Amino acid sequence: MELILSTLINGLSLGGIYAMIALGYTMVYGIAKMLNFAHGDIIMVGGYVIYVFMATKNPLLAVVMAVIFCVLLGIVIEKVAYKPLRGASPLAVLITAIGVSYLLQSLAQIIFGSANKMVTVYDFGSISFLGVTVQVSALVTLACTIVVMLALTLFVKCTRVGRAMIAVSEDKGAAQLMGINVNGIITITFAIGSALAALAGLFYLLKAPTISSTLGAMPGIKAFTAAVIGGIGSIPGAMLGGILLGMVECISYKITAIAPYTDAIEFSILIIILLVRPTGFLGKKRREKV
Amino acid sequence: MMLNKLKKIKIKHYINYIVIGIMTAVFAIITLTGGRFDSSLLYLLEKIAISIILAVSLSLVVGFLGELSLGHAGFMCVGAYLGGKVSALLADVLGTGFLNLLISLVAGAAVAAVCGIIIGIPALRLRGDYLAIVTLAFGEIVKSIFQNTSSESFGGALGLSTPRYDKKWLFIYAFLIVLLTLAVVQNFIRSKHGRAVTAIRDNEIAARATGINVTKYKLLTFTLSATFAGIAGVLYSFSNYTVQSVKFGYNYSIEILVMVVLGGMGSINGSILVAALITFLNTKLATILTGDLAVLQNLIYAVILIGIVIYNNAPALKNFRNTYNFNALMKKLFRRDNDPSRVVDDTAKWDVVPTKIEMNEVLSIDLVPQDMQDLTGKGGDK
Amino acid sequence: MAENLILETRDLGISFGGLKAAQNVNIKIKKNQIYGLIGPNGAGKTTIFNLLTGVYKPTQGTFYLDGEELKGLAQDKINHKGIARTFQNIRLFNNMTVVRNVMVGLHDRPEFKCTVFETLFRLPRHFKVEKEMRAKAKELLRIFDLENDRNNLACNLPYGKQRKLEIARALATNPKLLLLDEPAAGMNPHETEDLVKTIRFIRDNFDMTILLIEHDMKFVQGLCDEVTVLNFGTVLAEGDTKTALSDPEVIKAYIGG
Amino acid sequence: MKNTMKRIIALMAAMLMVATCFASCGGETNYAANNTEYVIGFSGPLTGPAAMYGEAVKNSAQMAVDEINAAGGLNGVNFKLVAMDDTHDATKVAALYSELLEGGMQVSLGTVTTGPALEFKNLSAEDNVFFLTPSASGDDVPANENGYQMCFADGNQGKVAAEFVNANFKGQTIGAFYKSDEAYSKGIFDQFKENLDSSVTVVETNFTEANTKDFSTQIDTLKDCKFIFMPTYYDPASLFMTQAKDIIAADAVYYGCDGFDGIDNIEGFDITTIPQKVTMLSHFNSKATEGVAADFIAKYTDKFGKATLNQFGASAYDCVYTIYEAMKEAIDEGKEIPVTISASDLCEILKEQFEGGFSVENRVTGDKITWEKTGYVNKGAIQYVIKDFNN
Repeated sequence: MELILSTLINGLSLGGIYAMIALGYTMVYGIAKMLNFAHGDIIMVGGYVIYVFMATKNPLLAVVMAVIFCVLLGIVIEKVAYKPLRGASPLAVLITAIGVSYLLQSLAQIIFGSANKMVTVYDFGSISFLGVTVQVSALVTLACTIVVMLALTLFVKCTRVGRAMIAVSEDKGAAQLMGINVNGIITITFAIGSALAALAGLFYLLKAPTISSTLGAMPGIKAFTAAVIGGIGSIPGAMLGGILLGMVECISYKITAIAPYTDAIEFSILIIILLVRPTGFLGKKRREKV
Repeated sequence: MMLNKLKKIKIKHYINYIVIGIMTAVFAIITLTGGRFDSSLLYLLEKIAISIILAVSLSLVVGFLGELSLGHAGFMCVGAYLGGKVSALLADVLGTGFLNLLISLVAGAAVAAVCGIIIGIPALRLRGDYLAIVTLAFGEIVKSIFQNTSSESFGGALGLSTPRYDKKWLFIYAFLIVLLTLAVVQNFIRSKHGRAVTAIRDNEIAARATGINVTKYKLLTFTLSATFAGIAGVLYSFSNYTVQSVKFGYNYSIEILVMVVLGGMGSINGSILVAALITFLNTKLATILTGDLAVLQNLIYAVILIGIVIYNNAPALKNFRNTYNFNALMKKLFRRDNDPSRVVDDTAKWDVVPTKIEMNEVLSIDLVPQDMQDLTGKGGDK
Repeated sequence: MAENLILETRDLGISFGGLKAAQNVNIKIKKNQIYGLIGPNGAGKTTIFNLLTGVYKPTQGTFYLDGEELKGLAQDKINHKGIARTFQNIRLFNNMTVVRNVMVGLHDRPEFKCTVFETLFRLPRHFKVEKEMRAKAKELLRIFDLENDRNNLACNLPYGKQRKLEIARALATNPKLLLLDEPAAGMNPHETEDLVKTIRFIRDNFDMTILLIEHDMKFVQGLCDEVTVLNFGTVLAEGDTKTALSDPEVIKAYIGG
Repeated sequence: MKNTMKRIIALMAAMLMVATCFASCGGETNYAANNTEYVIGFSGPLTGPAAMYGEAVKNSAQMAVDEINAAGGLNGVNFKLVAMDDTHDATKVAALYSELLEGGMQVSLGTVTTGPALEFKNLSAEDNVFFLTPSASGDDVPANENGYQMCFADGNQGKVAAEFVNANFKGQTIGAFYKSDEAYSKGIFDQFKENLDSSVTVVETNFTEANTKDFSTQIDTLKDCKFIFMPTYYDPASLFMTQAKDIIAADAVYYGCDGFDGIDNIEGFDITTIPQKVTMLSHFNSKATEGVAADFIAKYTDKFGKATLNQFGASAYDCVYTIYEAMKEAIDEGKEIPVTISASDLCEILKEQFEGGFSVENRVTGDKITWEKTGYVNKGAIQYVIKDFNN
């Protein structure tokens, strides 16, 4: 019982982080129709901004600055690297995104060095219940993710901008004809995605108070896996996929015999899902026009 | 008659064989006559050969089939471990001679080819971003599995100890294999089958409607590409004492991709040149750029990668591209194509960047009333 | 009579989810006919083409080519059986030369068979096949007056020539039935006239049966022996071109109301 | 056609010329032929996550070289240290090794970490270059005749740790936390487990390169253990401790190997906030107040500060002196070691010394250090308490 409960909480909090990143992936993919490979690295940038502003000993300021910086960065990346390629082949866009990911990683390493940096944002301490000791930060992460997901769903469903996003994701050309500023919507999407990434960076630091230039690479890919499992383009899907993946990872680490193969297991799940159900659990099916 | 036939052979098509062939011959002659080279040079040459094989084989998938593979290092990993293991087992019986090399190459290539088929199956159902992620996942799975094998089988975390081939000769064999790779890859793409592959790249829907068996050719291309990545892996195991799977991560796949993209996707000669250049620079820079500056190298690659891709693909730069491209520049410099009566040789048009069908264009149901203007325009005059 | 039928569809139909894009379509095309498939936009004409070429699998009914049931076959297999098509929005292999586009069409003809092994090792058959394919492609291009453009990239051709090239490529696969999806779209009257001649020429010289979708009624009247009129996925009228077009239902469907 | 043939021939000739420039004739080349000092080379992680070790080795070895030179060198010939940065990446070693050798290296400190050392040992055996590594502790590192270790081999560390556990935790349950895809960590753990008494139950949990940040599951697994064996480097260990400080019992003991070294010097990580006891197996007491070790600590902190003071450096310092003394002894025995001696010739001389029961005494990392024929070191191990319980 204890075992199940503690694994559940660990899985949920890790899954919450994945879900947070996956939300960003899924929104950008749904609307700009591109796989933003650099999304994971924005987490890393957010982490470093927090690290820098933690010099002021004010966690709130650090988090706010991280969100602002990441939003700006997201917009700049979109304008400089992705916008010129709108309408070009997806292959070209993907390669550029990989380039941006590389660029961010190497820039971070040049600025901050390659050694890991320890940074404690805020120590929430831990609580015990039902015989299980949990870090409060894990619960905070989970709560925040749920709030963010609900807020996003409301935003997309109930605001003008949100509805415009749905329109753009359905059909760019038609949306343009309806007077929607498609470029503006895509920029907003990148801004939101980057803000989420900055938050994910924060939660990562709460969980493991260390930062390096490759911080975002693996979580980024795993979150993409989560987004695919849930069905790319779907906000609840990202949440579902993230939590699922977090649970799988925690359970796998729990079983010593298969623990070393955890990555392999997660990636195998990705491949299997893509093969069996490429649209994920909650994704919409699209048909190719001939 | 004979001379006539010879005249028809276009030197341009064989220039890479000629250059690499002569180079190999020269080095072989010097080695045969007792000359020695610094081991750093030999090692560099081995690495260049491996890079060329990797780049050329990846360009088959990326440049000619138009699919992105981020798991090329994974195939190499399979080849390195399997080939390395076979050669280690054979070393007791056969020594580390040519026969051992040959058997290990075949073994490594075969296993990599099987992996190519396995990863080719998703390629049939997925494309673009999804396929890229699947190949990436494959690479990571392979890495993770070999990393955690038992120390008796594949060395696990310690890496697999493999016999190193006599370095005096290995690079010559490596370059002979480069020639073989070139022959196979170029013969493939310069045949009706290669034409079918490029047709799939240009327009998969049309290719299907024209009777091309897309399944077969995608699998074939992935398998061929994986086979040579496996061969490169076996060579790698021969040029090093240990094979450690950390090496074959996604970063290495990207490095190979950079070679292909910078070489001009779909240009074999470009890939060869850039592969050699990047490998050379990497080795030299590793000793010059020390400290945290070492990353500068990655930074530069990233900037060049982004720049080149935007330059080559941005729709807004189309006109600019047409006036200021490499070919136009060459023409201006050498003025040899100015004669209008000269028929352009159509078999040499491989150096073009592939375009795939736009995703947006194809992602909506057939029944959307998209051609309104037809109703009002054409329908009227009946 | 029956053995003269090249194409016969029996209650052919497909629905996407609840949407019935085409249903109960029965078309009979005789050998050497030029057959028109017309109807307003969204009537399901292209859907029929997609069904016939295997892009979509029919959810209802079946179809026969020259007496052989082709339902459920893959696109390339259907092409090998003898149905070739062009597309509404031209789909050429843009980064390949004109002659190569046609050579891709020739790819799976039995007379140009050459295994991968043979090409990799450059056995004599490879050279022989390549030479013959090129000659054949040039021959086809000559018919369409594209011979002089053969070494240009397909994307650099003017619009009319691109249409022609697409037809040439489809013909290269040696079909029994040629499907043309709006071949005259975007052409000027002069080009259209030229196209009518070309299509007749194909019919006569290649012993071909042609099924085409077209909006230009003049074009249809001047060219087609018989037509089927579709509306909302169902057959509205069929038969002799003149009779079918003067059917009041058809006029109503076109003019609206 | 004629033109083309001409071009090909010209190309061939040009290549032949270029290639011959690189080629040299005859047997082995002595790259040290132009040396004016004895050159000691090594490669280590001067950047990257393991940079602390590389820096320590570089600084300490340089310090030793400077001291020897200041004292007149070896019969008037000075030493020179050349360091290369392998960023703890085995694939870089081959290029760096050739660079070192062709740059005139005559004797080597090998590599700083185990992964690269596995490549280095074979490369150096090929050219017969002697190396005495300060810190590459893999069991296979000294497998060839030309390789020796100054640190304890992993197997040995695992064995010593197992003996400690057998003596103190008979019949009890202990925890173990290791990195399953790292040679160092896995190597020690395997030996540890093999030598463990059957009455001891081990709760083991591991992690991989892909996840070196979040250890909540692993901590959860080990939360009831009072003794946790952690054969990892300090980076993941410090993270583990931070995340586990409230979950694992405050009276638990973390027991690490030489990889723990430096854990009390990480920026942003205050080890005093960890309630548990942290101990490690070491051959160097970084809090020594007397003897050679204290001298070394004083000199090192004076020059480079405390941040990189660890046993890797201490060991490297000893390595340089050991090589110096071995060469000196050989000369005293009548052997000739000219400054331009080739690496291979020097290797023969040093091998003879080490195989002949050579020993050094009163060094920073041991009172009396001898070597077995296998290349393993013989000296006393210290159970070093980095930090005691907080209360």
